[in-house]
Amino acid sequence: MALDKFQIAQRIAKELKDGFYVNLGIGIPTLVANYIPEGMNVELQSENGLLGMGPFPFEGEEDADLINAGKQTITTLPGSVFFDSAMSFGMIRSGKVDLTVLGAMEVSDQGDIANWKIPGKMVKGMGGAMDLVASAKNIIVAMMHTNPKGESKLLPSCTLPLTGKRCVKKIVSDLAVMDVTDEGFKLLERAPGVSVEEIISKTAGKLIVEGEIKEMQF
Amino acid sequence: MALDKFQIAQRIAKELKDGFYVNLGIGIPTLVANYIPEGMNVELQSENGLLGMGPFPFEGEEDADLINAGKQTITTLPGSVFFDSAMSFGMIRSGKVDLTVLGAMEVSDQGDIANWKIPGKMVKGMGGAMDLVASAKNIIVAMMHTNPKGESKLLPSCTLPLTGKRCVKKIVSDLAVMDVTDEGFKLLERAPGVSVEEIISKTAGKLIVEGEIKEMQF
Amino acid sequence: MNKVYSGADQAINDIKDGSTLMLGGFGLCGIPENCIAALVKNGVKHLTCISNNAGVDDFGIGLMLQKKQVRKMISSYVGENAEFERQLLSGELEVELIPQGTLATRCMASGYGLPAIFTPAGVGTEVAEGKEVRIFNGKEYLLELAFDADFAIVKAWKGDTMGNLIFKDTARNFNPLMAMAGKITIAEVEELVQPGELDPNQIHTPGIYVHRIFKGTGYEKRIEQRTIRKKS
Amino acid sequence: MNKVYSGADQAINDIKDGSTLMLGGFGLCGIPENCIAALVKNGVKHLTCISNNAGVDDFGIGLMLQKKQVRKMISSYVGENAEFERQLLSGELEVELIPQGTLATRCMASGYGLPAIFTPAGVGTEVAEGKEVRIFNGKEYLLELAFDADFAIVKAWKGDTMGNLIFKDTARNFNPLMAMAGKITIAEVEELVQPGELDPNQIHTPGIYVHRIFKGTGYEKRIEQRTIRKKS
Repeated sequence: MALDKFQIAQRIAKELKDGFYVNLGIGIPTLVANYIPEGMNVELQSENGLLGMGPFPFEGEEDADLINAGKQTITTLPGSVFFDSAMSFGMIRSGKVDLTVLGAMEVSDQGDIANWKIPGKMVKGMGGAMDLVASAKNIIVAMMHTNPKGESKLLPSCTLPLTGKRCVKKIVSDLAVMDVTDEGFKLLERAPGVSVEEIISKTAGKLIVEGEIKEMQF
Repeated sequence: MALDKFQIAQRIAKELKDGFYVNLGIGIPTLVANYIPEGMNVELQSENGLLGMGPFPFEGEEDADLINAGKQTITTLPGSVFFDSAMSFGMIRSGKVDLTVLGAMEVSDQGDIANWKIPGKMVKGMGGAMDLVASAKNIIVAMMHTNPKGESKLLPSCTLPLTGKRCVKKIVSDLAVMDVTDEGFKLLERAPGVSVEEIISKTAGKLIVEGEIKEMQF
Repeated sequence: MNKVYSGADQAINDIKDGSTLMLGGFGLCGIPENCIAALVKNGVKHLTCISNNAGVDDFGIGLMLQKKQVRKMISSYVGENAEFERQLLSGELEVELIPQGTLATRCMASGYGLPAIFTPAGVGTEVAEGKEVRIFNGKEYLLELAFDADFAIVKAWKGDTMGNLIFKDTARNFNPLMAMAGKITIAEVEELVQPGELDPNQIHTPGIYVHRIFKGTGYEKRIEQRTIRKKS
Repeated sequence: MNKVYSGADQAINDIKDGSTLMLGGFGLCGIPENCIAALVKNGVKHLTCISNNAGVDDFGIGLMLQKKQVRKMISSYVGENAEFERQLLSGELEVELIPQGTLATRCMASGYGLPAIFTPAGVGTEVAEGKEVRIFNGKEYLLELAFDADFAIVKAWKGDTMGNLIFKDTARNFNPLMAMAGKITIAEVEELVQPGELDPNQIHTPGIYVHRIFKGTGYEKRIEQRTIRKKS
């Protein structure tokens, strides 16, 4: 069965390592924070100027001066630091952030990503997404494998305006875990109960399937 | 009579205006701080990372963590700020420092300055001088008109390696106050008792003398 | 040299029609509420506003949009604003979208006297159109110019009468960067103190960058996305 | 992920012959005394040292020069050091002089992911030789590349176990800039505290830039130019 958004987040959390500095985008990526293994030290960076982001505040303890990049009220953990937006993107551009997780509308089998603009619709802006994808050492995309019409979002090339080129390293969808390699998407794991055939049929871009593809472990 | 170094500093102090941020180089320029008019608000910038430099500390109150760009122990005044070296030169390069006063070995009538290197001698380095001269809106050079051999230090072009090109705006020497114009040095004032003829004879670069040249007032 | 102004009305009084303004803040966090209110009251028009966001319909820069005071917005993200969308679609308003890190760094570059930066953000996208691309260590970068503004308007937590500023939490965001990039920088602060009351080691924006300062009043500090958790 | 080291010997233990080191400090102010002593004891050689100054004969980097551990110095000012002069004239030591603001900004550029900067410092001088000159707004600038180092070694006043650093007075200088530019950054601090003990608004160097931290001991803090005034 296809994963729900919580399971996608849970699977991505398995990519975390002790000592990682991580930037989590809005949507499913935000949920990854709930699955950081006990005892593992992972620091969350919020590009509006915070390292050491904590959970949402208890009711009545919200502080308008303390928000994340999604403009949500948050808290900080011991050892947190505030900085300005230039230093924030400085640490992103200089590769100090170990992992960036973000959503996508489309990803190409070259690792291009489109997630900011749909022609004909009001464009809200790229925010920090273009900086993040152009800079991160390691980018994981959290996404649904297909759009609501059932069309593949993993394409030979993106049809929407790009956010960044050749930057996505790994994709965790509701159906599969894939690396993005020089030769295309490489299938690594499938969602429990989802067949390799289904993944192939729902992947429009080049998909490499080699050997036995195991089910994801949680 | 030619000015001594204290009088040069005193004359330069007359160029200060209320609210000025000023960087004073090592040597005669440092002495300018002693002649800031009572009640005038002038903030001294030290390029090692301080705005709001105060006088030397009283004996026993020296702090090794608190020095100026000449590595001298100093104090701070109320409202002072510490910052790193990049921000320090940032405010210099972006023209926020209103006036820079520094010494020179040679100045050309085009406003070139040489003050860091003598061929054949051990080169100690330019420190912050090249940044300062390339960036400052307003540079006053404090210098002796001639070298110990009696040779002019105000030249048609510098013989020593340059610190910066076309940057000096004004010179206060022991003999005269001069602007640096597109046409050359323009004599503005002479030291008390020093003749225009003496200044002309000791200025190797082009010197413009127009009208009556008044004696400096202190 | 007195930098202290009586309030927002006096501090923004000489801003003329057609000026370019930088306004600090991220979303509604750390925005110069007092100056925005004074600009709305004053009615100055045809403004170019450089700000990461454009406020919401009835708060922040949204208030200036309602009064049609803004000709052009330069931002990284302009969602959450229906009036903005209407003006944009009708052609009354122009918008230039810039990656957030590029926006921040171009402000900083101005305050650091760096005329341009190279950034990888936007390489291979429509943001790169017409821009110089240059390769350093095998990676492509865009040349982006520093930018300044006629006026930078920022909000700080504490400030002293010499213009030294301290920001609080994530309300810092673009404020110290824009403070460095204004030909004239206006700072509104929650607490205005005398020189020497702020720790000189802990000042975020040195007063040399700030031309006018005043104590703001009545901060609403509206929250855009109130997210909470239950006590268990 | 433990960043806390027992002391300088352990923190610098894997620095190999031929490494490039950045060392914070201005003159003798804010230099990493403990790490320098450990490097002298350890005897590692053929080092390239990037530091604004080269210490004095018997303190700071001067101690490493005495032991002939340095192959090349990259600095803005290297006076006050007779042994330095001797080695330079004899050809044992190479020196590259860089304008101070350029040195500082090239370190910062590295930590900000900016591959190069444009600066007016050195235009028209021998520093410009072989460098690209570019005109922005009618003014000439040199293209200067960001630089990093195998190890950045800095001295802070306070730090926490996550690597967050606070500097004191003018001992800040190059330290936070170099801290951002080290492939591995080692920080020695006068006071090492637990996470949460430092005010998150007041940290100069976020721990993300710092890989190793230890509590230094026995700081001599030698004064180079003791200048005083008399009580009147």
